[in-house]
Amino acid sequence: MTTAAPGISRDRVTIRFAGDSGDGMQLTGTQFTTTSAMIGNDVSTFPDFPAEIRAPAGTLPGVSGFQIQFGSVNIRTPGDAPDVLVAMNPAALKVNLHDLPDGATILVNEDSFSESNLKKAGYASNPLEDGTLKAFRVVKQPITTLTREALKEIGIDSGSKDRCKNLFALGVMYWLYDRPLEPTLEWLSTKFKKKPLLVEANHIALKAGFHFADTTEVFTSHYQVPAATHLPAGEYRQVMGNEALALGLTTAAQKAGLPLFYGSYPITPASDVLHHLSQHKHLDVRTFQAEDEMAAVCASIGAAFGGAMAVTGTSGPGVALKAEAIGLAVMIELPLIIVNVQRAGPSTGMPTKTEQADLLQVMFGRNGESPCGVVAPATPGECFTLAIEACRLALTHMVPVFILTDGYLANGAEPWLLPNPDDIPEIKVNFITEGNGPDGVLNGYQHDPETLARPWAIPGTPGLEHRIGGLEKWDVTGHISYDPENHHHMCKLRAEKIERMVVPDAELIGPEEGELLVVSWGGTYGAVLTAAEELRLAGKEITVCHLRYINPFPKNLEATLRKFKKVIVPELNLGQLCMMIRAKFMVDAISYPKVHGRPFQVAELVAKFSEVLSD
Amino acid sequence: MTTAAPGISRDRVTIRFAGDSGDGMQLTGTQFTTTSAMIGNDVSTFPDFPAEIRAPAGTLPGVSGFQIQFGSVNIRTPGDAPDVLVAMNPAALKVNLHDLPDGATILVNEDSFSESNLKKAGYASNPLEDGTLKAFRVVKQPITTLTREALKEIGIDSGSKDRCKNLFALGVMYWLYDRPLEPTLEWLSTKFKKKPLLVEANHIALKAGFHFADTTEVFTSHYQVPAATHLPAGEYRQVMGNEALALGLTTAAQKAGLPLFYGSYPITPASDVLHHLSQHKHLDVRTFQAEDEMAAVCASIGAAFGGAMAVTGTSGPGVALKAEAIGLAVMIELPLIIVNVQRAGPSTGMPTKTEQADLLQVMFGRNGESPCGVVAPATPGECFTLAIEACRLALTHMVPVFILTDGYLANGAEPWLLPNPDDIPEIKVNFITEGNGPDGVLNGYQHDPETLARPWAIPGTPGLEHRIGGLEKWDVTGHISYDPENHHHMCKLRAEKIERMVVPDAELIGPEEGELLVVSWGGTYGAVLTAAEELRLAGKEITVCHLRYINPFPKNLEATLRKFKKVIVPELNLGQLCMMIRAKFMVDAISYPKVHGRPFQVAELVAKFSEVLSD
Amino acid sequence: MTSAVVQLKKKDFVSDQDVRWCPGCGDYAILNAMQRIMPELGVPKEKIVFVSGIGCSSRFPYYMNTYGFHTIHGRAPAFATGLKCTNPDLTVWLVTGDGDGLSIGGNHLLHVIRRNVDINILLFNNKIYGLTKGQYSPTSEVGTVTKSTPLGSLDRPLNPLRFALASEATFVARTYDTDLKHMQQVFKAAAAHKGVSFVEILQNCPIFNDGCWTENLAKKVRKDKVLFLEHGKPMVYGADKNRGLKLDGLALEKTSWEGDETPADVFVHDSTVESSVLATLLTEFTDPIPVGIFREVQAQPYDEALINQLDVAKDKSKGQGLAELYRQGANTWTVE
Amino acid sequence: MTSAVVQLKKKDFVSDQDVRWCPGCGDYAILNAMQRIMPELGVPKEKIVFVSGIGCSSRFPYYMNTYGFHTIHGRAPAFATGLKCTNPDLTVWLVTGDGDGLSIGGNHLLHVIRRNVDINILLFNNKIYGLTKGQYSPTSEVGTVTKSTPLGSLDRPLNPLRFALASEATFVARTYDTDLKHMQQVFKAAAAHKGVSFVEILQNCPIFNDGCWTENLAKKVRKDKVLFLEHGKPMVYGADKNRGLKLDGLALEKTSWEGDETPADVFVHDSTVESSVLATLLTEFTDPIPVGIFREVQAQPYDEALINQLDVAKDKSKGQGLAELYRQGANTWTVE
Ligand SMILES: Cc1ncc(C[n+]2csc(CCOP(=O)(O)OP(=O)(O)O)c2C)c(N)n1
Ligand SMILES: Cc1ncc(C[n+]2csc(CCOP(=O)(O)OP(=O)(O)O)c2C)c(N)n1
Ligand code: SF4
Ligand code: SF4
Ligand SMILES: [Mg+2]
Ligand SMILES: [Mg+2]
Repeated sequence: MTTAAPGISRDRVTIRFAGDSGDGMQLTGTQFTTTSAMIGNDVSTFPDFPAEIRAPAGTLPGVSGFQIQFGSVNIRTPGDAPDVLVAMNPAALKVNLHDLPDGATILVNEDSFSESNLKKAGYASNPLEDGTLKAFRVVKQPITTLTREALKEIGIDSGSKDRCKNLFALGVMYWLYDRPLEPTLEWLSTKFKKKPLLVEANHIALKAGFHFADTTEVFTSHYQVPAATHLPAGEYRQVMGNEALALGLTTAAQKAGLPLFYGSYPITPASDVLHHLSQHKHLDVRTFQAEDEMAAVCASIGAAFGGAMAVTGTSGPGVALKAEAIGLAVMIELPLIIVNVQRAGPSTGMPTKTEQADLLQVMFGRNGESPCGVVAPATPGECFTLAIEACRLALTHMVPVFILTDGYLANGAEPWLLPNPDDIPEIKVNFITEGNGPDGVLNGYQHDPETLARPWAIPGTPGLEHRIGGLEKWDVTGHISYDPENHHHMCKLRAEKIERMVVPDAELIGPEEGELLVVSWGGTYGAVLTAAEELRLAGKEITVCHLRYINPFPKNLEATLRKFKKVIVPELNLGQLCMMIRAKFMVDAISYPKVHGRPFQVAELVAKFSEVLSD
Repeated sequence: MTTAAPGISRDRVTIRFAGDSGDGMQLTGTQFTTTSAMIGNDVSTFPDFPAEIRAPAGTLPGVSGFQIQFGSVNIRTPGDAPDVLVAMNPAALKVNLHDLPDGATILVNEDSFSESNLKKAGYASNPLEDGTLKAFRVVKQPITTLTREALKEIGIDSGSKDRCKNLFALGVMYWLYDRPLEPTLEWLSTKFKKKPLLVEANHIALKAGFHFADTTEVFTSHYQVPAATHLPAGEYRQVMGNEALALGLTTAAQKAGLPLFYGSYPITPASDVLHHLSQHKHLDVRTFQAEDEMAAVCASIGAAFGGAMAVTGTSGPGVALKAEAIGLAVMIELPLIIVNVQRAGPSTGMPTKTEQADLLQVMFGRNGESPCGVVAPATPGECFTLAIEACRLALTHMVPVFILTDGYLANGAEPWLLPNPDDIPEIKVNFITEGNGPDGVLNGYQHDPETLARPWAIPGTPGLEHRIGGLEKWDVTGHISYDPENHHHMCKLRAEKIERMVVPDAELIGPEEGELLVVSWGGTYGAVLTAAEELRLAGKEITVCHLRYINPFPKNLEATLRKFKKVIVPELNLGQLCMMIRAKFMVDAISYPKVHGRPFQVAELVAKFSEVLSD
Repeated sequence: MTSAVVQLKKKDFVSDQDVRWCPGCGDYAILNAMQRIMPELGVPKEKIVFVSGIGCSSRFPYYMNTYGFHTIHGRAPAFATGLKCTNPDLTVWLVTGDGDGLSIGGNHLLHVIRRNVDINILLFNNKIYGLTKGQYSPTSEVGTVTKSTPLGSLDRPLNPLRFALASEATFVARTYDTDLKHMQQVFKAAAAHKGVSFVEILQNCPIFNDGCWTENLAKKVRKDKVLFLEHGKPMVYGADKNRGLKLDGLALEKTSWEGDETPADVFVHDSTVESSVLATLLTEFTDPIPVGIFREVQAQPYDEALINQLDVAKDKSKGQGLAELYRQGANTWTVE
Repeated sequence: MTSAVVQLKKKDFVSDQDVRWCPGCGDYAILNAMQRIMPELGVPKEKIVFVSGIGCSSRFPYYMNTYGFHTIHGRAPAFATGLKCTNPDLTVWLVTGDGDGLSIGGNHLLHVIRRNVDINILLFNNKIYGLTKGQYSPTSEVGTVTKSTPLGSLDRPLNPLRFALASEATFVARTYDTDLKHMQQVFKAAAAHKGVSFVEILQNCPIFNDGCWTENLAKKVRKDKVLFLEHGKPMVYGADKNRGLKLDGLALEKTSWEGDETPADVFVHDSTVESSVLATLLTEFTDPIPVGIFREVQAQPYDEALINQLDVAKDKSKGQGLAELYRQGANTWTVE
């Protein structure tokens, strides 16, 4: 976007708020997003917090950012590069500058460009003056001063006044993109219900920013981004991936008529799932903050043994710690959901950054042959749907199922059409209440011929007293067995259980055969789709096959792969899905690996796909 | 073997001792093996103990077995099926009977076939009388009575007398295969040094067995198995895999001039490595029995940080628990050896049984992209050589390296030509004692251009004080970095370190190109080689490529794979190496998976290879 | 199908599995004691679950004809917690060993105890790793020679009861494998306690650590080397009941007397004091070794408190369901 | 290159890394105290290692210009053990938090303490998970409302010192972030102790648990709510030094008096008694809260004992090398 002509209508815009951790950028971004969504835009967001610890004010590691793409068209990513950057201090400018395209607009809080702040940001001279920003349209305003001025009548301390400056900046942006103030005004009234002075101060700051932009001529024009027309009718809200996941899990348990048990140990970026679920207690959700990840998963397996819809959630390092116990769940054939909100590794890695490098870990990271189901939502909202799907699969086949999301999905948000709970089908549970063997005895490992599920005989059921454990089992009876043939049979049976899962065919976007097939999975969906669309519009033959089910693969995958001359697999890892596809289907798929700790940019995908197409 | 003609010479014989856990079968088998080796036979053994807990005497789960193949030719496996079974009680007979080929000889202790023992073994009628054994040559003798009789003059209690019956049986076997008694007599003298009466009793029992067989005519003939001629000259001993591994680790540390630190938590079948190393203290070996596997690996990494040759050892479930910490070792680029003595999984599985199903776990079982080296010895004796190799690779490249063995290698034994320590090359260590950066500062992540090793600056070195940890590092400086490009670069660099390892080309046994290539790894070596040899003798075109290095693969693997019409990968898992090969080389390798909890039989491999060859 | 509780007998609690401990193992007696008290608890079989980790001791569930879960090494407390949170109605027994419970599982044991989850924990202490064939354990004395410590172990042993007390255990007791009656008493008291019950059982492993408790428990010395604690009773022991413990400053000292009358200064055991100091003091004794109930205080169990929270939340929510949940805390808008 | 120990100053121990704790975090003061005492220890910089787990507190090593190892969550004790066994000459400090040390790391902390590895452990207790943005921790009181416990936490808190005592700690102390002088004293005493030293530091987290210690430590109340333990001195506290503790049976009771003379029945602190009962008793107090050294007894450190074993083994082996090792305990034979 350039701000050349006045009154222009845009079909999509990307903006980024950036400031110090204490500057309230996440709040500002969220408000902009909600308002945009409420006026009918499609939106997608990408919050980018600093590393775990709050750095001292003004430093580079302390910078917090929030990017939003909003539009009247289908918005699938938070945007590659911002049209507008709001930079609340020099550090925020410095950290974000390299992401800006030439001609982008930068709104800076001039007040913060003090000598000491410049130094903290590592600027030798003032970038507002030394020509650093000549490629951009810079709008510098003394936002702090203006905010103080607007609030001079309000009886709160000056620290509290200064903390309102983000709302001033938000007001400016609301004017620039012609957004109503009411949703934010209302939200503020609720949030500070108990502190009326703060409500007033924030209201004034927001309005002041809006009016300031309106009356001064700092921007030559403002923009309209009309409501999107592709969104189905209905009631919407914003939802982030972790919250959608929590809602999905609770829904699944309700639909199965089971209590939900969620055992977890806090870890970035998965903790919010625990936080959300701990607010669902009225729907029989039992959250357990365990002493560590091993206790979390084991408690969940204990709950599964007891007949709960058992879930455990964590991020990659936590999955490593849970591996041994997940192997037990495989062996005892109990339903279990393991949520892995991936983050950048190896080891502690870059814990606040996103990545997809745990796929092979969840596939193979256990001793012995211990197959689990694996599903991967493509968008924040889909975390809801696939959480339900994962529960259905786990309960139907009596197996552990992984849900693989990532930091990008977890914290990203999108408009979510509220489902009608009545439309969501019930989930059948394999409880058994009477002996299924000779003389009414329990055959605990009598497998259903279709699903290969074993019966779920939970403690409390008279007459079905039995013992299970991690030692190999005789098929049918479930007693301990060291028999060679039986072991081979059981290993294959456990693998077959996963193969038997009924999962929908993979969605194909684009022609059903042709030049180039892009196989993607998880949170890269939006970027991959947008890139492919762009290329198709440019006349290229390119199709996307996005996988939401990875173990088992959808049945149509093999045939699909064989219908294209080339196959490329873009992933935020060093080629993990690609390896699985090559091994399984003997298709010479090309890997496009990226481990930057952040989502794909549409542009880099377009470039890579074009290159492969023209090779 | 059939016992048709007298005085026959055999080039290979397989016998199995089986009895109750308390019957001393492991001791008996070991003595037979040692004696055979000492008279020049090549030998290979397979002990098969009952599950972890001692079952009550006389029951099926209490049966303990020990199989030996010995011969004048190259003996690479413990043999498929025993020529002779020694069965000390009905349970031992029942458990082992189905492994016997028609015509095999069974020596049974008639005394133990009491009604109660028959019942414990689940025999409705006496198999010695009901025709069950009609396909076999049964030699039934009242071994208990005969032993008591022989010992009637000795002043020890009758329990102790009865415990000598295994030596009576051993004496019989020594006569049958024309073995000297002296080695065992001497061994007994040392073992019971402090109990002369026991020495005497055991000596008498052994001799009594020998003379009994000599004078009575229970066997129509006895056999000679001449000394092997293919064994290189030198001093030999028997060695089991776990012991060889311990010796190799200690040797490597000495050759690198470092203390050896071994952190471990007991687990079957890896505990013996700890037991052996704890006897190497005089060679600066520090063993640490940790509170759990996580503490074991973390203590080892702490030791590596401190400059030790750090090793941690366990079996599959323990590797699962160590996964998180191994990721840290990858990130901090310190040398670390992880020993995985594989056992049958998943979960607790069949802990005393062998399997190769942890390959993908050690390759991929950690969060994020965290590559490690992987080596796999082919025989018990090779555990020594590859332990040294693994240490060399870890120290040269500053990376974690897995040694994958299994229960079969760990407890199996073979004659081992004692190495001359002086012939083993020293191992260079990357210690740094002065700053390598500007102003004498430490660049902790300055990678060697060839090996990609980083310098090892250990605490205690003046001037090199620095901090490391699990967060992503800037290349060169080693400071914390959240930079996207650097992260991608470092992920690739860590992978490249493994690729840079210089490993020998894979050994090819058979023609260099042709019909069928068998790619095998680890402990299946002997069986695969023997099967292929058998087929080659029968005129088939078949070659074996046995991998001792799995990450990285030997450089000649790819070219080799492409020179054969068909490739088959036999493994004691559901196709793990096969998957890696297919993915990496796009070679449509056929998997021959077997998860029986026991080694391949030569015959089943011959059958499968023939089938593939004639397809 | 319902089960008639009243008629249950010991044999109803014997499972169809062959018992696979070594001949002479102390675990047999413990199993026997447990099977004997089962019918007396008045709990139907199907409501009883035995959970264990890995170890010889952890085979226990296989032999009980109740529900049973032989989990993985050291983690039984976590499994039991999840199970109780799912169904607080169940009577859950947790069987662990000195290795399973205090080595790999120390952390989970600590936390299940401090949470006061309403389960009964039995720690079989044979001061050795039995199942892995004889390595020293966290309760082995310094200098113990085992397969992994040919020159003697270096680590100072833990005292399981002191550990449990520091973990804020509400019920702490000790018994031993050769006293069937005492075991039964202690097990029944543990079962009766609401909240976590922690019981150390001194157990012999004839194969790898034979005689590990004979110093106190050998028939000949037992009377003089064991102190049977009884709430409200003076701390008297000895074959002739003429020895005892009395307070001296912050210590308990041994004392003895002639005649039948117990002196007034012999300390009277009180297992119900809130402070854990007396119990801690008693754990320091090895001669005589105290057995019986060290401590027994009341606190709300975790599982009960959890269910209370659910109930309160349900009440407050006034029947709100999924539809309301989807809107909870969010702004919504409508696309026409 | 050698370093001249005598001339080191506080600034020599300040690393080049920007300190990244929140403004006002108690960790700053602790760092300050540590950097101040460093030169006084007489240990060259290169022989000092700070090892930590994960948490705000565990960032500590980055700010010390010594060797440092920021490991993984909860496992620092194990890393420190391996390091000390490799090089017992090093002075190793272990920094952990209430979550890192008592939640995920409880087992390792227990075992490193019972082994008496010669390291100094600092547990920063802010009763919250700081780094993961505010969930309750094992030291949080029942009913604590956090992100993960909107209706209040249910688990009963652990007392870190009681935990350390039950783990057989040989040195146990407590200090707090707002008393620079006291912290320095305690740190120096910890450093001087041979064997494991365990120090709890009461620390404020202004962001997620502000004021978690104000009940005792707020300037206004501090004098009346803190008891400074000193070995050999009576347990006296209060702004006017006219309050104290005296023994009553097995309990310590509060007492107060008029005038300057401390009554004779005020209990005299003895940190060197072998029994851990007095120290345990003191851990039960929260008003006043005792700080200072609770317990300090001698025992051989694990790392020292390990090296002794190696030495003995070397002596015994009389220079046997690899060639002899290969033959150790085996029959050999010769193939010609
Ligand atoms: C993860 C894991 N590590 C190690 C083991 C091996 N292991 C099984 S039981 C055991 C110790 C058992 O000791 P204890 O708990 O005292 O039980 P006991 O056999 O003495 O009754 C060990 C180390 C295992 N099964 N799993
Ligand atoms: C295996 C693993 N699980 C979880 C986490 C997330 N995590 C990091 S620090 C922490 C708790 C920190 O609390 P505490 O030790 O009290 O330190 P504080 O931040 O309060 O100083 C958690 C749960 C992690 N880093 N690794
Ligand atoms: S090894 Fe010891 S504890 Fe285990 S069953 Fe045998 S006697 Fe009992
Ligand atoms: S979150 Fe709390 S403990 Fe962590 S740095 Fe900030 S103030 Fe300190
Ligand atoms: Mg034990
Ligand atoms: Mg904390």
